[in-house]
Amino acid sequence: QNIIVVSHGQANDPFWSVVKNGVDEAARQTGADVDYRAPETFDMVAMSQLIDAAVNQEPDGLVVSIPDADALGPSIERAVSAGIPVISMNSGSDVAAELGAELHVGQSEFDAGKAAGERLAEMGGTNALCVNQEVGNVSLDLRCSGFEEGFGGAVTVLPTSNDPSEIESKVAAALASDESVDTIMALGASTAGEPSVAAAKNSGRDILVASFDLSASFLESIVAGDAAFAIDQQQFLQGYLPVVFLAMNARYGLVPGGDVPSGPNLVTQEKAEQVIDLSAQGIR
Amino acid sequence: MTDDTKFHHGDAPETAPIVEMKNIEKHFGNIIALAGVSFDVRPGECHCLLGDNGAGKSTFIKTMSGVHKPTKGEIHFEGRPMSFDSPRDAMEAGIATVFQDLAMIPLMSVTRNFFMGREPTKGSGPFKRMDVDRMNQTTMDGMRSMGINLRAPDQAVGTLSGGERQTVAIARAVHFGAKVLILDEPTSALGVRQTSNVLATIDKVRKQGIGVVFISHNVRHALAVGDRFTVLNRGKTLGTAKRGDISPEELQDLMAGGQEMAQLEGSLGGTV
Amino acid sequence: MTDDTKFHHGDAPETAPIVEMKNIEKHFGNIIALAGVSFDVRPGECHCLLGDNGAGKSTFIKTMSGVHKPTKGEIHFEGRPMSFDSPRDAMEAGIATVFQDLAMIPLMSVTRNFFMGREPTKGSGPFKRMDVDRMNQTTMDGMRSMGINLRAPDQAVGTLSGGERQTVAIARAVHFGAKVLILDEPTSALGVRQTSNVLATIDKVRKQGIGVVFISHNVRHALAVGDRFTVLNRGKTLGTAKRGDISPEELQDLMAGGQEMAQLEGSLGGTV
Amino acid sequence: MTDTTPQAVVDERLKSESFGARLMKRPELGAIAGVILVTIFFLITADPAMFTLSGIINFMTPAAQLGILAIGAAMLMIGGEFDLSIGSMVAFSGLFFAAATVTFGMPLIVAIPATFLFSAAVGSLNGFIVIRSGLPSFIVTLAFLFILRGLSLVGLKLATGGSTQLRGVRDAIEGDWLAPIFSGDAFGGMFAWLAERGLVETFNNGAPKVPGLPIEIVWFVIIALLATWVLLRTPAGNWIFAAGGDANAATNSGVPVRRVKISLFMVTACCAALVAIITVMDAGSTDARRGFQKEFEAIIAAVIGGCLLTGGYGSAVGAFFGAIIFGMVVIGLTYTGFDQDWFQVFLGGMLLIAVLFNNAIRKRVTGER
Amino acid sequence: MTDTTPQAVVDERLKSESFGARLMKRPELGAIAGVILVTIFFLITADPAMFTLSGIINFMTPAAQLGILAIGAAMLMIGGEFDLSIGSMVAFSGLFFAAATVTFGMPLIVAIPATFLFSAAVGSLNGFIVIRSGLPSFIVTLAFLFILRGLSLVGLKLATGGSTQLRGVRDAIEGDWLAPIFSGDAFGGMFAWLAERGLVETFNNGAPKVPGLPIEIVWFVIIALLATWVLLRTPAGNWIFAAGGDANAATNSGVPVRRVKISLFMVTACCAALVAIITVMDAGSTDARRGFQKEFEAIIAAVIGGCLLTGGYGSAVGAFFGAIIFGMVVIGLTYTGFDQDWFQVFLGGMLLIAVLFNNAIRKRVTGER
Ligand SMILES: Nc1ncnc2c1ncn2[C@@H]1O[C@H](COP(=O)(O)OP(=O)(O)OP(=O)(O)O)[C@@H](O)[C@H]1O
Ligand SMILES: Nc1ncnc2c1ncn2[C@@H]1O[C@H](COP(=O)(O)OP(=O)(O)OP(=O)(O)O)[C@@H](O)[C@H]1O
Ligand SMILES: [Mg+2]
Ligand SMILES: [Mg+2]
Repeated sequence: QNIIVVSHGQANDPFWSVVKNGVDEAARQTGADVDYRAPETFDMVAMSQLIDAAVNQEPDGLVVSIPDADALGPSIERAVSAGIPVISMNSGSDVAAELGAELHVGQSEFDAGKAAGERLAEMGGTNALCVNQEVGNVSLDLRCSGFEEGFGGAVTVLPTSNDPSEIESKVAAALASDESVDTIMALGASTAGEPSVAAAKNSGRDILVASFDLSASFLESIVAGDAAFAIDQQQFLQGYLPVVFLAMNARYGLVPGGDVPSGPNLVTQEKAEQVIDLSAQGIR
Repeated sequence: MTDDTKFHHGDAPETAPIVEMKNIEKHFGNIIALAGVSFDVRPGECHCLLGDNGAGKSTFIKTMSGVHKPTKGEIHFEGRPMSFDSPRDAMEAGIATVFQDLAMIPLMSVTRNFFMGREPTKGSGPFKRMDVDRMNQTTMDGMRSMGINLRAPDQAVGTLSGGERQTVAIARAVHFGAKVLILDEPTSALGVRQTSNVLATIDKVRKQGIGVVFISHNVRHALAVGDRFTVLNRGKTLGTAKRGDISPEELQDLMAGGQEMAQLEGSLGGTV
Repeated sequence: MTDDTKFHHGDAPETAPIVEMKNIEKHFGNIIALAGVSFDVRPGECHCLLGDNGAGKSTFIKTMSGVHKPTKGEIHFEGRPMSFDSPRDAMEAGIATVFQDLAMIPLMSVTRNFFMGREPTKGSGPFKRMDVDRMNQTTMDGMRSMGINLRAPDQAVGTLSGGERQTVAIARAVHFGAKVLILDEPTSALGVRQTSNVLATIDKVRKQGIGVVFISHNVRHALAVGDRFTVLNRGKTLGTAKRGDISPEELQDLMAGGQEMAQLEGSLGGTV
Repeated sequence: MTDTTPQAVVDERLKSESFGARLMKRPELGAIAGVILVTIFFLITADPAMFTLSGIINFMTPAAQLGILAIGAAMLMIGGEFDLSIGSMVAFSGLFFAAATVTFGMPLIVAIPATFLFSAAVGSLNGFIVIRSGLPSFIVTLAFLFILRGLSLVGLKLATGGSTQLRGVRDAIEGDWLAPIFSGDAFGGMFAWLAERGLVETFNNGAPKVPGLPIEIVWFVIIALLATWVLLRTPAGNWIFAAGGDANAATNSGVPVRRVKISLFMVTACCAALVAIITVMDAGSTDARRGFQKEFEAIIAAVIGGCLLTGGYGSAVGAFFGAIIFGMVVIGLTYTGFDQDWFQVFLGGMLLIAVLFNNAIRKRVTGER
Repeated sequence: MTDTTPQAVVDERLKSESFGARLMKRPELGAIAGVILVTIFFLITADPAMFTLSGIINFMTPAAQLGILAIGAAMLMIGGEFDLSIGSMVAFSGLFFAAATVTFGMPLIVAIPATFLFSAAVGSLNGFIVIRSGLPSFIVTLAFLFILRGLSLVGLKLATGGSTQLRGVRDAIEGDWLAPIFSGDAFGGMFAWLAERGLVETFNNGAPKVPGLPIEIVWFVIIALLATWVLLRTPAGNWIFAAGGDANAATNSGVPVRRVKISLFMVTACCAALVAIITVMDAGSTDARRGFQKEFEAIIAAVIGGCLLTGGYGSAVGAFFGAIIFGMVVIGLTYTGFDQDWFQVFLGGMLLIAVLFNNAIRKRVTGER
């Protein structure tokens, strides 16, 4: 079988590389011929063109993420009308059915953010930074606004680049200029999370640091108590399951009857130790 | 003016000057290139501007053709005070210039350089376009009349020889020179035949009532076509003489700023 | 060779030539710039290369100084066949050139341009550095000996006047010319005093046993310093004459490619 | 004397030149060799679906969107300047347009001219600062890259009340008579007719795979032709080459260099606005990342197409083919079996090979060096 | 005659020039005005913490990392070429270095020279292709931007078995005697001593807030001085200016232009490798996105510092200050009370104002136009 995955995350993005590992694993296990495609930046127009390109090849199944239903809708509908089974993953749970997708595997970024926010508020956070390494990337923006809603307290979005030393400096600057900040929410563990931990440590204050996604170093910080927790969507499953489902569908006509939530899953001090190795291999 | 010059001042104008420049000064940062120069051109005359290297001749004619704004001084054009904001203004007033650096674009073709800024068009409305055939024809003719046979009008100027390039600039200025034609060392890179053509051309346009400003280091060329001679030295005028009032040797002496010249064997006559 | 030339061929060499070029051809795409030119320079002579605009003089000397590779033909340097890969090779062999376009960097200072590619250093090991004072001094002296008083050695070349810039190029070549000095129209932008200095300099270096190749459109300059005269026309040699075997008028006629020149009034004597 | 006929029509100093050589000398055609090379590569490696009608249209669509920007960028580069703000301009004028239609409910006949006017104003501001300050356009337009991108974010949050995505454009322009000129597919009737007759592939359900020619492709071709006409056949074109070749010499020869450059900045901004309008209408939404790095890609396409970064040389047709090469390589990988991890290696390698090949062919044919 | 003393020392054609004017004419010092302006701006608007010792070190650290790249980029730009691959080069040589230490367990004395050698080889490949093909370096190094970035990803996955982050560098180099030269803080003893005497702010527990001077700042200063020495005082510097000013004229005057340019590509690549080594050792890990867009920021810093994109003009000290301006503006906003959504608007605006101010001051002081 031939299955194509089109997502909005680049192959070198730590989060999406795990998704892709899931895809590859599923391809290996099912023996299906799977291609993973993504635009070079968060670019909905380019993504819709990639979906079109995929549809032209008339695959046996299509996996897409849907961060912008307006922009991607027509392309997905075209796939559906061409008779290609579509499964959506990661983002787009609210619109997947409407657009004709079989089901959705994933977790809403907004909900994950909200869960994290609630947890940090519980842990005593009152004034938070949301470190966003790619402002304008809708899924990251959603994480932040979900967090804002769940957290309840004051939240400042700190826009940064992808550069760890710049992030560390900026976080340090933000901590220095506002003494009341006691919480940091990073939107990516390896890019934003690790430097945030370092900056928090250097500030000499007691600061709650949490992050989306996992990275081995960040998990070590959790183990060491320098960071509170990481939010894991188990995105490996977001890549793995849809491919397996579509392969099953193509082979036997089997498909699950409802959406599959892949997260959220808070990785705290107790659990962190076990996942470090998996994370270092790009599975979590 | 210094006292020991042998110069006679030019007579009072017979006709009103087209361009009159009074006490022009030009400073570049802390460098004083012109320290008060006065000069005028009348219709139908060839006024030679002479002087040693670095005397300020090019800087002076650049203020006349709108490239530089003078730091001090007045410019009158046809009697009215005038200040050109750009070379385009000066051109539209009828001043055409051959600059010493030629002002050509090496990557562009001969024809495109020739008409740069003043392209003839045909058609109208949205179909108005350059009249390429006429442009090519005019260019080839203009070059031929200066003694250069171009291989093709679309050769890039950057691949022309030094003299060919200079000829393009001269032919262009002659073509567009309406009232005043300024030539900054036009013959420096030209062969003997082309030089004699250019000197003949100067004579021809002067007869049509155009005022010519001619800069040269060659005394013999200057004397061959000039009606008046103004000598600059270190940013100042040494004075103006009329044709016939000054001998080649005197003129050459003034152009050298009065300094001694190396003694040469060989067939150089009185002048270099 | 055409038959009606009045040229006498140069005599057999008294000394062996430093550079000898045989049947050089050079094509640029479909343009034939040189169609077989032979030429040589001997120590202590000034060999003039003359010809109309676009005849191929500059292209020819560029093949001699390593800028162009000839499409066909042989180059012998001090008797051995030689092919220069870059101007640097030619320079290291002792050939210094003043190119017609001068090969200067406008944004750099006079001194830096003067020594570009061959900077004198002082100190050693990691402390080896340019000897800036000596460089400045040499530059100012070199310029002064050509008759130009620079304001300062760190003025950018781009802000010099045309003649000043040309003088820098000449002074540079004279300073570094070890065996052969090639001058492509060196006096075109120079004032009378500077010109006479350059001609005197040519005479001086020739006496030191350096071979000089001198390109000019000025018959009088060529005759003043030249020992032999080679005339090019449309990419071919018309022949070589020795000094004294040819009159100025004949030479000028050949330089114009034999074509008629415009008739001029004024004080031009037999030559333009 | 050999030469006694100065008016001679045949010049003995010219070798005869092959037709190919004459063609390849034009900067317009330099990029063709690259297009052919890339096409051959994909014919061998890619799924045959790539070169069906729908496949071609599929890679031509991004190529056309990029190409419209690239042609603007190429003209500006020929005129000797850069505009790094076009990518952000796409986002910003997209926001402007979306807000005009959705938030203020303007009809297209008002919203579209307003968007163009507005973009042209920003473009002329760019140009004005460059001209007046004499600073390199790189740094000035870079500042606008950040400013416009930032304003898009702020504006979006304002227009949507906190989100970075503004949606609902498709509903807002529903039924507007101007919409078909800027969105959707042209010649839809023709394609349906062709599909009926089996001349266009159909999906299993009988719908034509290609509903029509995406409108951006039509715009792309029109703009390429127009730009070529302007560059090669009008005085303005001559001024653009002159201004880029040597601004000083051009001014001294009477070219109104300032006016030319400011106009070029406005044209480039309008190209960005056009792409913004087309993509916003097609996507039905806009977000803060639209057009991200498009300035970069546009310059890449222009350079592949033979434009010199130093100005004064290049062509619109070159940028046209440059955009097609880039579009083909980017989308082409989808049709091949290569792993996505290798995408960038592949993209870089293809670009390098395409331009090296271009160059080698041109030198070969024209006999340079 | 007025002039009878040709050897006259005082030339009547020169006006006297103020000291300030002479200073400002140097491209090195042009960017100082911008630094002062930006400093004043933040002194007024930002939290005073920004200009404490720890605050200054905080913004100088990214500025230094950027600055090392910017000085390399500036030298290359002066030499008339671009290198768009330095950002990717940071990622790639970071990977090389991390793999050498972690995967192959090499000691630093082997790993560091190997990394430099390797980067220089890639740089010279860049240069070689540019020189041999005659293509613009923009397009060639752009291809390497993609290729190296892609290879970093592939290499990382290979080295880690699937992750995009390679870690464990800190453990691998633990105790290596070369480590303090490339990581951590210099002059730690001095700072502790100063803290004891209350000259450096301390935390409540008495530890100095600033443990030392981050090593990249030391490198930054050393490299800036070295580059300035080379550019202004050595023949090589003269050749760089000549090669960039007019490659043709330089070749004709005997400058070995090809050799100069290839060496510059190697130097730039080595600067990238140095940044990679420092950041990888500091962070203890490397990932596929390291150095993303750093090529761009390096060029920005060089241009702010007065380098011309067309080559032949600029200075290392200018790039030094350019990097500081850029670093200060990027980090500075965090210290102010502005809404962070406005970050990019602010960044663009500050850059524009800084360069406009630079320019205005310079023109003013030197009396140009
Ligand atoms: N832009 C500038 N900046 C600084 N100095 C300048 C500038 N332009 C000209 N100068 C100086 O002004 C003086 C006069 O230059 P100008 O070009 O007018 O001389 P010229 O009389 O034309 O000489 P030539 O016969 O050599 O062409 C020169 O000494 C030159 O160095
Ligand atoms: N790179 C090039 N490409 C194409 N044609 C060229 C190139 N260089 C020179 N030519 C042509 O070759 C011919 C000879 O040029 P060259 O510069 O050698 O002439 P020249 O004898 O030096 O003339 P002048 O006295 O005007 O300097 C010219 O007709 C010119 O157009
Ligand atoms: Mg002059
Ligand atoms: Mg010549």
